[in-house]
Amino acid sequence: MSDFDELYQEIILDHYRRPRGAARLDEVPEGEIHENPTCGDSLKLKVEFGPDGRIARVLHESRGCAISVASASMLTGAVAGLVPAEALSLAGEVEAALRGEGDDPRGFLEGNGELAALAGVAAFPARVKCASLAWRALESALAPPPGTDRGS
Amino acid sequence: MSDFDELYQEIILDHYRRPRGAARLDEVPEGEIHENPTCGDSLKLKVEFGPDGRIARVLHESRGCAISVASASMLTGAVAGLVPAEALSLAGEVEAALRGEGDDPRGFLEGNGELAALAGVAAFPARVKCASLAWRALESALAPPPGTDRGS
Amino acid sequence: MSAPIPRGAPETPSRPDDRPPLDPAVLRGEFPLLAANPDFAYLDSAATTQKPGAVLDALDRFYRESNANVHRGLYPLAEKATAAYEGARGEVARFLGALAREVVWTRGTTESINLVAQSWGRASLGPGDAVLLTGMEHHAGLVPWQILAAERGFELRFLPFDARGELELERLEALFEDGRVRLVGVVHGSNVLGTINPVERIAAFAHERGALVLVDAAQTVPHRRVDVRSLGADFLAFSGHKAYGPTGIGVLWAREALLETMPPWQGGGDMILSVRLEKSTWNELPYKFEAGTPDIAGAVGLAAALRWLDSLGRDRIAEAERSLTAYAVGRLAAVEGLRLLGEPDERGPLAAFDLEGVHPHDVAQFLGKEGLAVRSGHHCAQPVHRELGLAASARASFAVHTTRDEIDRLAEALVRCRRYFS
Amino acid sequence: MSAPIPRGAPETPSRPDDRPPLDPAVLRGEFPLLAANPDFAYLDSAATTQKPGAVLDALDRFYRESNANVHRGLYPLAEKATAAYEGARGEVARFLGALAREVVWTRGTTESINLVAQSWGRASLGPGDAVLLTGMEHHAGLVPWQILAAERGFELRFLPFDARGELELERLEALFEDGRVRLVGVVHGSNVLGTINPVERIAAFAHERGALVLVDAAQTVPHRRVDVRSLGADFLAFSGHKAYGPTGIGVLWAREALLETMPPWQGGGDMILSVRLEKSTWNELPYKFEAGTPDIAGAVGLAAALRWLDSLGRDRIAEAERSLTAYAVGRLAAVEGLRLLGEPDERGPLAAFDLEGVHPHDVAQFLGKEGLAVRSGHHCAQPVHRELGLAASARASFAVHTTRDEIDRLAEALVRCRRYFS
Ligand SMILES: Cc1ncc(COP(=O)(O)O)c(C=O)c1O
Ligand SMILES: Cc1ncc(COP(=O)(O)O)c(C=O)c1O
Repeated sequence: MSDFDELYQEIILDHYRRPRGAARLDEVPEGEIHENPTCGDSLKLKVEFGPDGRIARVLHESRGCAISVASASMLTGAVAGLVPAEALSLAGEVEAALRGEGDDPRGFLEGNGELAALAGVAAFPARVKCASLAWRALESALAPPPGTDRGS
Repeated sequence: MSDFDELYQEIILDHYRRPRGAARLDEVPEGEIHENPTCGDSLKLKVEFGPDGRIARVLHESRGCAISVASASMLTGAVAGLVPAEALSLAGEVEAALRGEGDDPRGFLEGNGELAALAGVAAFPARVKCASLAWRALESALAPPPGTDRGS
Repeated sequence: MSAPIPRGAPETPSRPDDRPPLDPAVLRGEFPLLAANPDFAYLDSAATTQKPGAVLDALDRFYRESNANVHRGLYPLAEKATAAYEGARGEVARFLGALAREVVWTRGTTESINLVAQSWGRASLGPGDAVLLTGMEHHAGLVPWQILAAERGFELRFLPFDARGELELERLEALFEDGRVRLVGVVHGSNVLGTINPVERIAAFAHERGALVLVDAAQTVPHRRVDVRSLGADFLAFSGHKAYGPTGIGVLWAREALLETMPPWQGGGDMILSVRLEKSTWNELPYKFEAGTPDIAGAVGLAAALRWLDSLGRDRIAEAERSLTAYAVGRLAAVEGLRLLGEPDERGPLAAFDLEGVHPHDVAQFLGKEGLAVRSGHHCAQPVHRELGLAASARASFAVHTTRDEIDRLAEALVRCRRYFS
Repeated sequence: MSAPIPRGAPETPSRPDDRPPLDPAVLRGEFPLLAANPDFAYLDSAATTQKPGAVLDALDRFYRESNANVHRGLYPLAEKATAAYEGARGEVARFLGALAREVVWTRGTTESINLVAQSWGRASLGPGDAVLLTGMEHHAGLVPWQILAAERGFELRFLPFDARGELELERLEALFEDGRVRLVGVVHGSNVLGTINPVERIAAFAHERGALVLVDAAQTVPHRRVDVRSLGADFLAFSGHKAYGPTGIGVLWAREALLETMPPWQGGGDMILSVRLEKSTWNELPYKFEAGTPDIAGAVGLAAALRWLDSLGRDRIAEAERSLTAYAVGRLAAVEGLRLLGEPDERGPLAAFDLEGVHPHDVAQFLGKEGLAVRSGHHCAQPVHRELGLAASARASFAVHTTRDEIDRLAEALVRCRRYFS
């Protein structure tokens, strides 16, 4: 399988064409929209909690490429049922793995269900931002940083 | 004769060792000191007029290299007896000839007495400023430009 | 500052160039990177150009034969370096129809515009003033003014463009009405819409009303004649790396009288006349604006690039690229689901587009694997995209080496790309 | 901003280098310009260094194999360019013992210091504040603060040096007494006196009193280990062209926490996160400070130069140059009528001098014709010369390729030179 084919695996294209958790999120204020400075893509994300404090549902409005939409879509499945601390830790690990960091980034993703499909991203450094966008948005939804105007 | 030997002709070295018109000019105010930004060399210049309005004498206090001191020294002889307009015009022509500009810069200098010795300067663009310093100082002594902080 | 500045003469009036048209396939051979990769179609020259061998040789030769610091050395090698460096300035001046003392070296278009904003702008603009920009400026032509406006409290105004990507010149009257506009910043060739803007008309209009005109010529200098006097510019900026020259070097040209009045921007060596611990005085033009050791080799390389452009003939280049661009526009417009951004009367050699249902990132990635290099993103022109209702676009841009065959490959790949992602 | 930033690891602790000492005569062969001119003694490396073949090859290879604009391209060539460019940043970080996100590319030392003044300084300094500089700063370390002081109304203070060319550290206490000093600017190696200043001690003193420390390392990075953490610097600047790299590229390093708080300086592409017509937001570090297309090839070339330095071994370089410099000082001091400027405890590889009765211009011109390249002038350090009662001096400066034979030729020529002009 070529790098390209691994990047755009069928499962990625499927999540892109039919994103899970997609919604219109007009209520998300401008300041909380996440942008990818390379392309101006944007992503709004909303986390709903259950009475047990666990993540019940994640909704997102993604305006982006196949990789960023698929990543957001897969995120919704991956974090449902987690407590915030678990979700934050997963996000950190996924981002590191996307950058190709850690002992066995590919092994980590492949051990995480559908996220395995993101293992091809590391071969394309320019796309790491695309795949990370939703995870960064999740991090700031769960732990909003003190008022900052930096890129995430 | 090599370029170097032409630059430092005996007549140049003679003017350098025994500069004509050299004087202490403590009365020249700081703002009228001319500087060569390459080396921090400085030159003060004073023009004295006769009753006929002609240049009676030029005095200079030169702190500089052989070329700049010799040029100032030769200037004193070259402009004595001229009216200001003639001196200004000569200064303009000398500066152009030093830069190697005009139809026959070498011929011009060689037709002007001792100034002929400056003909070797054009081969050393970095020394044109040295040789021009006194002439520029003369120009601003005769026609001080409106308050400016530019290099000469 | 030792070497005399060569004088740039106004460009000789253009004689019709009766050489045969340029052949892109032959010119490809002059670019080592392209010659080594015969199947690679580089369609991203608007981002940066590939470099002809003549430029690489000039760079390398400078370091091998003439390398020394400039202006302050008296030994022969330093004189050689200074002559090469100041000679390059003279060549830029000639290329633009300007004087050498009006040519200030910078890193590129971006630094040139920042220099104008931070030197001229900071000294000249305040509350009650306005700067008029077009709605199609590159970020380089916009953000420096935003930063300064926040500091100095002047107003930014915008001249919008219409659906075809043409500036709405009829609005100028109203924008100038209150007499506050002090500067107009206008991109000569838009890097997204392709529009070649009527700078001459805008400049005439602005000058009648006492405003200065800054021209961003990053996308035109490599492709057509750009003469600062006939444009009527007061400031003009371009980048070497987009004009077949090296990275790291660019030019700010400004009218001598303006440069004279402007305060220096950066402080350091070479820009001074005299330095005391408490106060310094400034050097003459253009050195007042050139603090520190400049990109000497870059200047020499840029001059080699402009010489190379002139050897091809700027009118021949413009003609060859005009015809190639018309062909490309036709081929692209015929791709189903493809929308071109902008349909200007006169288009520079580039075409940005939206492919229905496929994100520009995915377009570029797909084309990349097929050996077609196009750019995707907002091309540092977010407001243009926002105006068009897009976040980003894909862009193919052309140069003297672009062939019709490459355009055909592009159009065909786009058809396949759309199929792949839908 | 797409590529992940490689992390610079703190330098590995220095192991003693047990390779044989460097042989300058052999190293000469690695410099194409010197190899082609066997009788030419280049004694002006403090102004700019000659370039080893390894650097020229890296530059040329970049343009032939990897040239594309960075950060915004998705096709393979653009990824290659971005990887080379960000890889170079990582190498600079490792070289300095810093993090890659703390490394900002500039044109050179001068631009780096201007960036600190105009970003950090403009936002942080005002009436009642003081900036403390040493009396031996290069104009690059002085003039940017003079310009800003005139604008912002803060005070400049100076730490003088003594007759030997050593900073009078015992005066620090008094200079800091009123608690107004916010920043100390100190040149690590003086380009005239040769003094290596005790930056570590000054930094510790300043930090205890709440002041920041900016280090001008233009004359030390090429010659010895420079580790930003062990120096205790907050900002550090150097130039590629003085460290065997290309012209047009340099570095500002600053502590991450400082860079975070500083406003951007230049506006344009790449430094933004998002741009609307009326307002923009800034990108993450270090891109916030890098507007426009950078000198991509220059960065790659500088990394090649640092790699080349590391392959020789920085401790071996320091040792070889220390011994060569000691030899030179001895030979020069023995020339009748020659006065060395400065007799510091620790001297970088350079010696400026005054030759009785001969103006430095004439010295340099005379030596130039003998194939000896030395610099004359104020070396962009007018206040130092004024302090010494001189307008200018001549300076010989050394590098890894300088031989004892060249020093002998220099000393002999100086004797003849004095005879010629007296
Ligand atoms: C100590 C010192 N600081 C700063 C500079 C300025 O460096 P650049 O001209 O590369 O900006 C120099 C070199 O001229 C120097 O020697
Ligand atoms: C129209 C226009 N202006 C300015 C720029 C900025 O040029 P640079 O990045 O070389 O400073 C570009 C290129 O990106 C451009 O296309």
